[in-house]
Amino acid sequence: MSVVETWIAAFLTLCIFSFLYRDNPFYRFAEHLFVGVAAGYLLAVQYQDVIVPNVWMPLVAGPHTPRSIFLALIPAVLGVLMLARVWERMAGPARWAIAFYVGIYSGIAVPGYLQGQIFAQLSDAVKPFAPGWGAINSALVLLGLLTVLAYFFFSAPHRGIHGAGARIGTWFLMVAFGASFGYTVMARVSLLISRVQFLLRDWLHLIPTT
Amino acid sequence: MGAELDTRWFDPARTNLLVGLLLFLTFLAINVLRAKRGGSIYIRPLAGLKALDEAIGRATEMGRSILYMPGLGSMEEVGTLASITIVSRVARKVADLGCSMQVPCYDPVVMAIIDGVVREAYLEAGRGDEFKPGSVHYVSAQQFAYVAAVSGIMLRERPAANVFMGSFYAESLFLAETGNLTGAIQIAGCDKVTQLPFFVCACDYTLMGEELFAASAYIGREPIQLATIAAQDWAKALAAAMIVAAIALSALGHPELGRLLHTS
Amino acid sequence: MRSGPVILTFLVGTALIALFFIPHHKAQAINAELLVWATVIYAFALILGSISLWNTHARKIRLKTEGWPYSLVTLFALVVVTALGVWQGVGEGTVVSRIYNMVNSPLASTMFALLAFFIASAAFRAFRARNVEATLLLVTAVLMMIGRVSIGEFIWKGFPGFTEWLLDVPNLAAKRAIAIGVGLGAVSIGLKIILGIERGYLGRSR
Amino acid sequence: MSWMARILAIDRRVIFVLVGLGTAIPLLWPVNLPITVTPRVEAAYQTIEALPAGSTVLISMDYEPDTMAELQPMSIAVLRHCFRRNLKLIVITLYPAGPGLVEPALRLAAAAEGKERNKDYAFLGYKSGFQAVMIALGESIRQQFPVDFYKTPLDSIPILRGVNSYSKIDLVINLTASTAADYWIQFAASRYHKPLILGVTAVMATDYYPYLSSRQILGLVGGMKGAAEYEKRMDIFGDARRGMDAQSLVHVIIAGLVILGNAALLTTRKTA
Repeated sequence: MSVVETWIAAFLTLCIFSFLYRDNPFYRFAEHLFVGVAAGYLLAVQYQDVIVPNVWMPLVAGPHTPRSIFLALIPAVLGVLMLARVWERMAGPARWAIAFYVGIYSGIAVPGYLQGQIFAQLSDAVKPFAPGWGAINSALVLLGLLTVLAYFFFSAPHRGIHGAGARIGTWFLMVAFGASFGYTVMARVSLLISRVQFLLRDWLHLIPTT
Repeated sequence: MGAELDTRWFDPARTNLLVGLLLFLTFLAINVLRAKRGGSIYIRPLAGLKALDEAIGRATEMGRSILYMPGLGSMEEVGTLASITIVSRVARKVADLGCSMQVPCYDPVVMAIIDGVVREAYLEAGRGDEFKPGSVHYVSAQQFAYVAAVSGIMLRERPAANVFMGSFYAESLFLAETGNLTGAIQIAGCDKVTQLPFFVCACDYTLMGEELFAASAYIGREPIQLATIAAQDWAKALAAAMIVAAIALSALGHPELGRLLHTS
Repeated sequence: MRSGPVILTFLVGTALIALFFIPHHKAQAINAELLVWATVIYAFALILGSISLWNTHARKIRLKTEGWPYSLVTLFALVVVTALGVWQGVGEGTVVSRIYNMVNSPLASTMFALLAFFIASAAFRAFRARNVEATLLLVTAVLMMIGRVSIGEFIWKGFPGFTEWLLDVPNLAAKRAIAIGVGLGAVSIGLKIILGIERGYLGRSR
Repeated sequence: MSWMARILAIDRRVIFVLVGLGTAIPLLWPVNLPITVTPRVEAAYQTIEALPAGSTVLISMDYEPDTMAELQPMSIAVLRHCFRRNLKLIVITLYPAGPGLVEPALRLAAAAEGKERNKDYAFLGYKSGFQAVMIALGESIRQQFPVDFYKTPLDSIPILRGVNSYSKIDLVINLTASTAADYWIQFAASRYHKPLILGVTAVMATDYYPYLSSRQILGLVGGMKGAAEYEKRMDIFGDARRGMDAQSLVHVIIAGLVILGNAALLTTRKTA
């Protein structure tokens, strides 16, 4: 990065760090600039990567065949219906575009989660117990799995055996959350280290490059 | 060399998934019929949703608004679909009490959907004119630009309650910790396991994983919706039983059941 | 008027579920085409979203609500970056990609870095041994934190191994159970929407 | 308010200052906390150490700025080790934003070990296609990379003369934060039977332990801690060891705060 770019990046970095003290004009400026540039960037990306190849080319500029025009027209019409929501009375027709969109992603989700979440975890969970001492760990994993499932049971109150199982389940949950929390600290601190290195080395040249 | 064009009308490797789907549909059908015939369906209380009711009431008394964040998932994330079903019930409660709700959105399609949902809720509650256009608004489809803007809203507009419902990622801690600073009551529901520890630590109530999906049925209390939760429980019991059976059988030298669950 | 869209959701949803099970190349071609259509709708929705963003900030400026000058920054950036991006593109070497690397990258990575501070303040406030569950949470988190840095290894040789055990046994068990539950919840909500049991997304809470 | 109660109600900005100092101080004035080299990192080190001088190594650095903190110091340490062993390096990246990181890392490592571009290493730059590139390298490197990152044709680069596919490569090293690792295992190791070393982020490392025990990979460097161990093994003091000092300090600060908070809670509960 050139010197000017480094100074701009350093200024914006400090604007965000100032949020730790409290909400202030520098943070507010950086926030509003961030939202504006991000919105413009994403809009331009969608225009270049989606609108031009899938709407502009087949319908206007590019080579047309009746089939390509028809295939490009349907999504374009649904898209325009979505866009028409700008005017309140067009909220009704826009429901067709919403229904199509929700239908697509519900239809993807049902088999997708069935395979990727349910069956993938089940086929992992049914692996035979590890030999020797490992069997204790396998038993603990099974116990944890069953008790956490018991905790998530909706149609039975947490009472009696089911209640005891659910209680053990919460202990497994808490240990799992504690482990996951502690495990994440290093990744977050790494990000802070690289920002502080950017300020101390690239901007202020206080740390030698290795 | 042209790749071999697949002309099969069914992928046999996915038979087990089809069986699973049909089983679930059967559980769903049985329970929905049970509900239609007036069978009462018990569902254990969810503390987070009781707190949500109270939070809406308190916000109304204090004349302050509710901040509802539908998550940073696009429609590919089912947590987002769950959040939409939840906000449709929350909006109705908010409209009934004449409270105000702001919904900053990450995904533009979700914004269009929720805008329609909230507008409709106010109409149904007979307060069509009280709906503030722009209360459901797009902020940014970039993760941390969204976080920067919503943190600003939390600190400057001081909503009485922050409601996080949907798929959240690394930003969950940023939003929940900033919200905690403002003293607002915070209720979260998230399906992303890695983010649950942060919501549990920084929010007053947290709906964990599957509880996010059950929430919309809870708030609405419609019998048919509760029936779908019962269907989920039946499937869960079946899954637990199959795991135990498969492990026991494979220990006795018959790993077939386990292999049935294998997916390509 | 309302039942039309619900039927469309049913047809499209069922089609997508069926296409999951049909490897036939013509079927997969339809599948791919439908997904392209969804991305086109998203693109138009993003334009709608950007108009919503414009209105939010234009309203602040018009009504001179507190902090309206900042909204000028957002609208200016939005117009400039959109115009440049549409005109010149956003790839490597374009003006927009330089702006993005100079503005959004440092802002995003610094926002991300703030999490290191928030994880500390959240830990200090939330990790209080009020009951058995809270104690388990904080003890595990502290052991995991210490075990993953060189100091932990210095205190006890077996610390890294123990932290891996925490991930391989209790964490795995709970994660797996939650994943199964989420999977069931997802399938349930997907089917409810496709079958028309759940119509909240069309603005009908009943 | 008793001393203990004041701790419980501490302003979070005091905690922020502590975390900020805990990060900045070790970066400016290294504390050089003790680091023990774990077997997985030692295995990676020995694999490179065992290569005879002049062997050719293919290094694919598939990561982007967001995981730079963990992987950039690791790359520099591994590159310096290869240079110190007088190995011939062919470096590529499968990520569009890769060159922006790989190129400076190569320049730093080469300068530190007195090595020259084209004589000791060649940087072929970025090529899209992910798995397709990995497979194609089995047939012909030139077909995938007709020219190097600096637009010089491969044939005029000394160390690439006679090297046109995996057959001439003695070791593959993949430094990545993504699923590229899985594909390198599948293609380089399983299909073309090339020895493979992995360098990944801390979050991913545990997922690849099984591949090490099954010898599909010969060494595994995980996260900033792994990179710090590699630096210690190389006897150099890079960003990883500075970073690990900061990590240790901040982790101890957070753990200490939690313990302090609970100590305060216990005493106030007793007196209350």
